[in-house]
Amino acid sequence: MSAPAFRNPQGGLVDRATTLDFSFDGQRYAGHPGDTLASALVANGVRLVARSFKYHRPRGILSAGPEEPNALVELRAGARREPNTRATTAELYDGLVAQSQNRWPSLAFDVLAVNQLAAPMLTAGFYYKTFMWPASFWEKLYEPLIRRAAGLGRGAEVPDPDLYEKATLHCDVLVIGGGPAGLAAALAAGRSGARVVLADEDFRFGGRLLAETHEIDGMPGAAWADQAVATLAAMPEVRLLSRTTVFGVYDHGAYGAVERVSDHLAVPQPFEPRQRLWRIVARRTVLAAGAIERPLVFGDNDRPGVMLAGAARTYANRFAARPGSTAVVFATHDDGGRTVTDLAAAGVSVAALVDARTEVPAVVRQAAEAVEARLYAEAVVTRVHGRGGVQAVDIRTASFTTTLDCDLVCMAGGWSPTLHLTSHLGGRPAWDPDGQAFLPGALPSGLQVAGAAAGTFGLREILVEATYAGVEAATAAGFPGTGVEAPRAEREAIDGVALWRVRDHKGKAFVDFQNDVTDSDIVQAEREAYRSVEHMKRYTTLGMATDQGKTSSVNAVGILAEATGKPIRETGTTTFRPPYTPVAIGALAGHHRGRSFRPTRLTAAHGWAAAQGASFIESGPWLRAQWFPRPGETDWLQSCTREVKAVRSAVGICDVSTLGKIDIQGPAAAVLLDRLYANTMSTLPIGRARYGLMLREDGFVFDDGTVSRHGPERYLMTTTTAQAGKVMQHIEHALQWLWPSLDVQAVSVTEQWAQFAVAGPRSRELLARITDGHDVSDAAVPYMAAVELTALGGVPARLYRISFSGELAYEIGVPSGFGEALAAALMAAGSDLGVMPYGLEAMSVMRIEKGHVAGGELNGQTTAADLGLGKMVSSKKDFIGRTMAQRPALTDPDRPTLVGFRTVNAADRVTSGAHFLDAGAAPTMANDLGHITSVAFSPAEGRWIGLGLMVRGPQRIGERVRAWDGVRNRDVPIELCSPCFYDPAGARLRG
Amino acid sequence: MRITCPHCGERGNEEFSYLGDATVRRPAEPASPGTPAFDDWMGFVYLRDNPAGQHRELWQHLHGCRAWLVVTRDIRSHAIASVEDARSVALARDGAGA
Amino acid sequence: MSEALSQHSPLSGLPPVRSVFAGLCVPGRHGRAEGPASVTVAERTGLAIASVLARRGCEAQLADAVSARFGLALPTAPTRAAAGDVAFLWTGPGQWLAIAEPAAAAGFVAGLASTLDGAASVADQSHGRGVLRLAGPRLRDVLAKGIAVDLHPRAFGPGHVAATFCAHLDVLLWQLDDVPTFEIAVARGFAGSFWHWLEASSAMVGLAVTPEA
Amino acid sequence: MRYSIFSVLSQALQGNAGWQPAWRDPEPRERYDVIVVGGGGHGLATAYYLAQQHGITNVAVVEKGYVGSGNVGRNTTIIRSNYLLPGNTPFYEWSLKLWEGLEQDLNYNAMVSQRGVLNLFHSDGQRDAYARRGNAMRLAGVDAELLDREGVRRFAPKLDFDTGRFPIQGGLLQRRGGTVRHDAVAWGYARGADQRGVDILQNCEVTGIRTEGGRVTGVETTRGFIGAGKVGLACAGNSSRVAAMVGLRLPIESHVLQAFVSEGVKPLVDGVITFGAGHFYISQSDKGGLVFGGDIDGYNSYAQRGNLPVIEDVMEEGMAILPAISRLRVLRHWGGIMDMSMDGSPIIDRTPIDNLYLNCGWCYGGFKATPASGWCFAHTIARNEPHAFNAAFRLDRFASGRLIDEKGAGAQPNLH
Ligand SMILES: Cc1cc2nc3c(=O)[nH]c(=O)nc-3n(C[C@H](O)[C@H](O)[C@H](O)COP(=O)(O)OP(=O)(O)OC[C@H]3O[C@@H](n4cnc5c(N)ncnc54)[C@H](O)[C@@H]3O)c2cc1C
Ligand SMILES: NC(=O)c1ccc[n+]([C@@H]2O[C@H](COP(=O)([O-])OP(=O)(O)OC[C@H]3O[C@@H](n4cnc5c(N)ncnc54)[C@H](O)[C@@H]3O)[C@@H](O)[C@H]2O)c1
Ligand SMILES: Cc1cc2nc3c(=O)[nH]c(=O)nc-3n(C[C@H](O)[C@H](O)[C@H](O)COP(=O)(O)O)c2cc1C
Ligand SMILES: [Zn+2]
Repeated sequence: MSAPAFRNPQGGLVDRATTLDFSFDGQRYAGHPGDTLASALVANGVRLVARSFKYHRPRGILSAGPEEPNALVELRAGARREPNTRATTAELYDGLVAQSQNRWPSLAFDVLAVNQLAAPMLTAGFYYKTFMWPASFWEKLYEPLIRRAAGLGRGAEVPDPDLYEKATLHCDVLVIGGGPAGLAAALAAGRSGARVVLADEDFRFGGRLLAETHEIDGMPGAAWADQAVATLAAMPEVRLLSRTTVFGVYDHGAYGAVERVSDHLAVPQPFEPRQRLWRIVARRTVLAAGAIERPLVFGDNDRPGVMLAGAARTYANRFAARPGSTAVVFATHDDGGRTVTDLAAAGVSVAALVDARTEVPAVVRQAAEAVEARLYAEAVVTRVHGRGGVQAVDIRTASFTTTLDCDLVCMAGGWSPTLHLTSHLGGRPAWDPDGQAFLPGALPSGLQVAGAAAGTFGLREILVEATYAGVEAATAAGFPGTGVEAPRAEREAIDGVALWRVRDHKGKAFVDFQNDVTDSDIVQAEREAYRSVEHMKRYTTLGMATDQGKTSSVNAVGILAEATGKPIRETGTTTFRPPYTPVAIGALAGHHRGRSFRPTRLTAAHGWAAAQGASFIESGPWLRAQWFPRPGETDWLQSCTREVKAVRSAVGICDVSTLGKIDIQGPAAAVLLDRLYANTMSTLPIGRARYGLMLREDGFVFDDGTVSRHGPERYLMTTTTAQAGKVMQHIEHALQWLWPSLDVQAVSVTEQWAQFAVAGPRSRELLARITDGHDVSDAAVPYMAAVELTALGGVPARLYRISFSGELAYEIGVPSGFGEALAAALMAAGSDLGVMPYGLEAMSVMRIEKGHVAGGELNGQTTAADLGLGKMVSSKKDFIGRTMAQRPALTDPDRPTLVGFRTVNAADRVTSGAHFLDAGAAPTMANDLGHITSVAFSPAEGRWIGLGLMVRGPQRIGERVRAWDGVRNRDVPIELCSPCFYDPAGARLRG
Repeated sequence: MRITCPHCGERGNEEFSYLGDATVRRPAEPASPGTPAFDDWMGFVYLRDNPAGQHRELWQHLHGCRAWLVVTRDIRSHAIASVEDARSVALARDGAGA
Repeated sequence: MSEALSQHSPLSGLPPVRSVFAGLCVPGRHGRAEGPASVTVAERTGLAIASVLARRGCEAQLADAVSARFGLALPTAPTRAAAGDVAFLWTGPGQWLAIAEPAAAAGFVAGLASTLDGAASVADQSHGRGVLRLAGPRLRDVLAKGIAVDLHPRAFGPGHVAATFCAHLDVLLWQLDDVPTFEIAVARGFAGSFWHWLEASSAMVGLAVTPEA
Repeated sequence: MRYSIFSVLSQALQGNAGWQPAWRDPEPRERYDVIVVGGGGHGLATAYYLAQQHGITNVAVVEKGYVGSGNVGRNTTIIRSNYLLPGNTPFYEWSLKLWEGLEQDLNYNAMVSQRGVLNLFHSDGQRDAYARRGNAMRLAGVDAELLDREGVRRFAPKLDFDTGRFPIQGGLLQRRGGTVRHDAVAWGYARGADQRGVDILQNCEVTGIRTEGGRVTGVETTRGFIGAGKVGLACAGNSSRVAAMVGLRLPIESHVLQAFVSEGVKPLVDGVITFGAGHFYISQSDKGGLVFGGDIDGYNSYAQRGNLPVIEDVMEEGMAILPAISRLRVLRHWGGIMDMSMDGSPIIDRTPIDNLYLNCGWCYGGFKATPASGWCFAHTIARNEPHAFNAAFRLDRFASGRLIDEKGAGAQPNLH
């Protein structure tokens, strides 16, 4: 590992005291803290770092910031591999490993570079015009090839080992960008006492001050920045967020930002996240995001060694790294002068300054003379020589052309304000003909722009403008600023002209480097009628790569305007969308990964069920016991059948706490219930429970459950597990919006009560043993009774004589802190009665045997009549859904209607989701008679039975049809029957 | 999007659930299909102005105070002009006085 | 009503009440172990909790009854009013959560129901909510990872209450003092998920579970 | 000019200077036999089939922006015909059949790619609902397979089968489903229609609809009045606004749906995968970007953008099934305005105004419908009566109750 050959011995903002060891494509290099991967590569003389997307052309480093289109690498390895990482923003750390991407077998020799030979065919939109014959070849041949060639880097193969988190941050003033403008604005706002957040994506505050040789208040810019940061850090209400990109603007002062907490480390510190998503809520915002320099468009302007002038100055000044040995500076802007000066000072010999302007200002001329660089005025670079890297350039002046040797070409094409965030809420940038730049148009409310982002390019003016913006923002947020002094700086030369492309250049002139879009692609798109700027973008894919056109979009608009002959103002830009720079998906997910994706809801007796070896199943957020396997049982059906038999023959207990429970009180409670339910509730006596059916306003069934009356003005409503939340909202809507005068109070008490079904011939006996001697006889607690008593030696309990299973059955509820105790007590007290816990499957078998409807039937597409519940629907009152339920199609006698069925052959198995077909009928839509909603193996019947919705099903009872399940290759003869298979007279449940 | 609940203050829209147009009104009387009164029910259950401009709409502060709210919002820009407690609006609507 | 007895179950020979965070909120350290924990947490058990919903047009009558019985002014905004062992927290228009400390828990809900009879509807929630008391210098940073409400002292202080959303579940949050100390109520069924979020979110600064004060 | 490998070659040799415009930029005529309002997929396809199927070529498509500026140019490009209800399935299957021959028909490569659409399920209830749907598809002659965990693993090995909150239990697969390059659909139909004489009028916003004695006579536009024998509205998210010009109130709300694309990476996901315990779908474009989306934001909107809560939900859902995407980056996200109907199904029908026709209510699902929608709308306009494929998409079904509610969500658009 040799010492970096292009690193200057002094100057810059790198810590030479410490050496960081890193590798690129397996080769080891040295860098320092303060370096980016790009600056370290520059310092080590590495010029070729990537291959382009389409033509696989060799590429180097174009920029020194987030706008980088070329220098994308695969950073890190294995589970932490990050494709498409910009070397220009990746902070160097010891042991960093990076690889070039989109090349094979190697960066230097890339087979797909042959694409360049086909380049003339691969122009804008070529793939829309071919690969069409024969049709079948697309999936088989063309597309697989294209897909393999597409994409740049490779994602990781396995889950990400790192942590992410999200947090919300509120402030009075958010300042986006920590260059001179941002720092000045933050200082001004901070002094007012407002809560200020200053975010900068860089790991060091200062912006261009770190890259230029400006002085502020008589100090070097970087030193002034450090001082400003120190001042801000001392303000209690100011929060400094470095390594934090504000990526998106959302409605009403909400901003998305991502903080790269640990990306400058090999692995995050213990318990530290890799990245943190900040949801920033700001009263006012100052956008001080700076400006992005425009490349110049000339022949082979993509060769390694062709660099933005501002970037060259950044490498020279901030990183003390020489981007080349001999430079030619090509400028349309005063920056040309600045660049030759800084490069020469850094030890780069400057062969020439090529300035496209007819009038080259004195400062620039003097700068060139001072470093003995030849000045070509009114001249352009037409072409670069050298494949793997710049070797020479062709220069054309008004009178002659010449060729100069060099290994570095700097492009100073002028600056475009970084206004992306001003467009996120739909604001369109406005063209400023004088400044030859797009400026922020209509702004998001609460946001103002300062500094280069606002098109103010002179440091002196920027500092004044930004200070004022800071005061203004704080004042608007309620913190009037007092006589704040703006920092002072000298005037600087900032004039330039726009040159969208060099005419009659040789070779390919790239506008969008990453997507390999050239000036002629744009011209061709226009020729082919793709002349709206949005069509041009989509047809050529310009601006659609990972850099989102940061360096290309404005040049492209200029070229398109030339081609259409329309002014730039009318041509406009494409739409800037979030994120400003790409954001890791993991950061946006934060904590909510794996099992933490969504909360899990457990019943009070979950621990008890788990101890019983229950197998659990998701039901919405809840986990519910499905069955309780016993030793020796080989599949769920055995367990389930055993549980059913236990209930039917003795007694079983089942946790039904997940059902929604809503406490409803008030003088008008009965009125409300009558309006919510299709059947009448107002006649329900105290101490009784009643089954109820709720419709949606559109007349279809919404939910079912029971209502029990606990007092003159007090009811308890139960809902299905699935709809509990929806029903609560429905009631609140009714009470607050539909009928605001009804004097009713409703509140969910679902979590307060642990409720168990106790079912089976011996259930009364069992209950008597735990209910503290209360009378639970049939006389005291008749069918559909609802009583309050105590259990377990004084625990207040609610006992409901309701039966889902069809057996003599109860539901008993106790405060949920006693849930496990209740279950344990029932099991202990019932051991000699053969008590058995049962799960959802057994419950489902028994309710199907009884023909009770549940999830499969309550699917939002069924009416009361479809479910055989038509007679429940009252005609004496208005209720939600009454009117719409009368529409012809909802009362059509040919609607599929609830029917039961059993298999003809006891050996056959049926499945839900199968459709009803007549015997011998072909499986066609025309023959479709409906579908099967629920199935169960019925121990009572000794065969599979089920429920379904079938056209005229009830009229066809006794007939044989088929359960056709094409996707599971089943076709089973079944016999239609009443949906109630078990004890139709209901003798057992009344027993 | 930030919605200022008149009871709880400003919150993110993740705390709210949306129902829709607050200008449609549930008819006082049931109606039978085919009758003119049924048209009012169509207007309540199915038909919407969906205007490109100010929209009065029902939200519920579901993950907060659970109050239903009437939000007046320009649905082109999302700019919110007002947020009112729905029950108060409903009482005024029904002439019951808030 | 339930808690009347449950609070005294040890004496009355009832089965023990299983607290909401039982098995989760067990004394010890979580996350960063070195240095003092920046956040401490303890479960508040033995509280009596009730939903109080005003009858239509009875807010004034209710406020009188509450101040007469408990000597506190019923909040009409998201705040908490406490006197002695009893506190009323505003949870929504015309809705409150009444919380009695263990000492006053016996018979609290039943008593409340009869005291407020005609002015409000009361529903017992003592077993339905788990309450954690959290404190510490980094607590606001930790809460900010799940709760989007502005808890900065300028925006939120002792006595303030927020019904809000945290890591995809509903919580009720209130501040007790400037330490700062907060209490958070969570639905029983979600206690496990909430606890997991709290552990993960405070790991960075260190979480100490302390025995209940 | 005809596109082929040969045209590409010969142009390459002449420096690509000879390419012809894909469509003309004509001035509006005084009057057209048919004006189609809306230069999205459906409007352009309608014009194309009016000319190709019905020989009606004096047709204009008027578009307020550029063709494809609406949802056709901003959708997640999933095509499938895995519908449950008889009103829908044959229509979407016809659409899929048209996709299968579209590129040759249009002489434009729209990259119709049938790499399969897999709907994951995570519970027994969901499995049965998918079985019901799969069987309904089979009965309608549509391909459908019910996969178990292992089947899913073979189709998409990178999914999370072990650590998920809602474990994957299986999926419903339609192998003929897939994706199509969104822009190419708009451009291909525009070019095809233009070649058959249709005028495509861009930057021409309809600001009013003229009627006389209950029949339509033309449209007011930002480029002046244009007379028309018949007018067909295919304005998707803007349908209510345009219908209001003739006093029609529609069973439609406009909602914003967001979409996302990641940086381009080497192949990671082959077909289209949808998550059953949330609302999430993902595929990988031929350029390497993961294209994905989730639920609508849930509030009415005419702004083509959404907010953070849904963005975060979508990312959480993506991570829930594909944890390997954690370090990949979202490159861009945007929104489109959807015409959400009250039962989640579309309307292609006549209106109470003579010679005015309506095509709307596409919700999330209208891209896959583009060919059949244009085909049926052209038929409905040309013959003044619906084709069997769109017979159920009636405007009066809300009054009659003949709803087509695939989800059973009821009359609340943001639940569909
Ligand atoms: C983010 C997103 C993802 C989606 N994903 C899918 C998917 O994966 N699969 C799927 O099948 N569907 C999907 N869709 C739905 C699908 O894109 C739409 O249903 C379909 O594109 C609508 O038909 P269209 O193409 O004609 O609409 P559009 O392209 O919106 O066309 C309507 C046109 O009418 C124009 N217009 C409106 N008003 C006027 C006026 N007054 N005058 C003139 N012109 C006017 C508009 O400018 C627009 O160009 C998605 C939609 C979105 C937004
Ligand atoms: N010579 C010229 O013509 C010319 C032109 C433009 C700028 N400049 C110089 O550039 C400087 C402009 O000052 P300035 O403060 O306006 O801009 P700046 O470029 O100095 O600072 C902008 C800062 O914003 C940060 N940033 C950008 N987008 C961000 C985001 N979304 N989130 C977080 N951080 C973000 C950048 O990292 C950068 O640090 C002055 O020094 C000026 O002299 C000169
Ligand atoms: C299927 C699909 C893939 C896309 N891929 C990209 C992409 O690779 N790069 C990009 O910048 N935008 C991509 N986009 C987004 C478009 O740039 C654009 O944002 C979208 O079409 C909406 O248009 P608008 O942002 O101009 O409103 C894609 C869009 C779609 C529908
Ligand atoms: Zn609120």
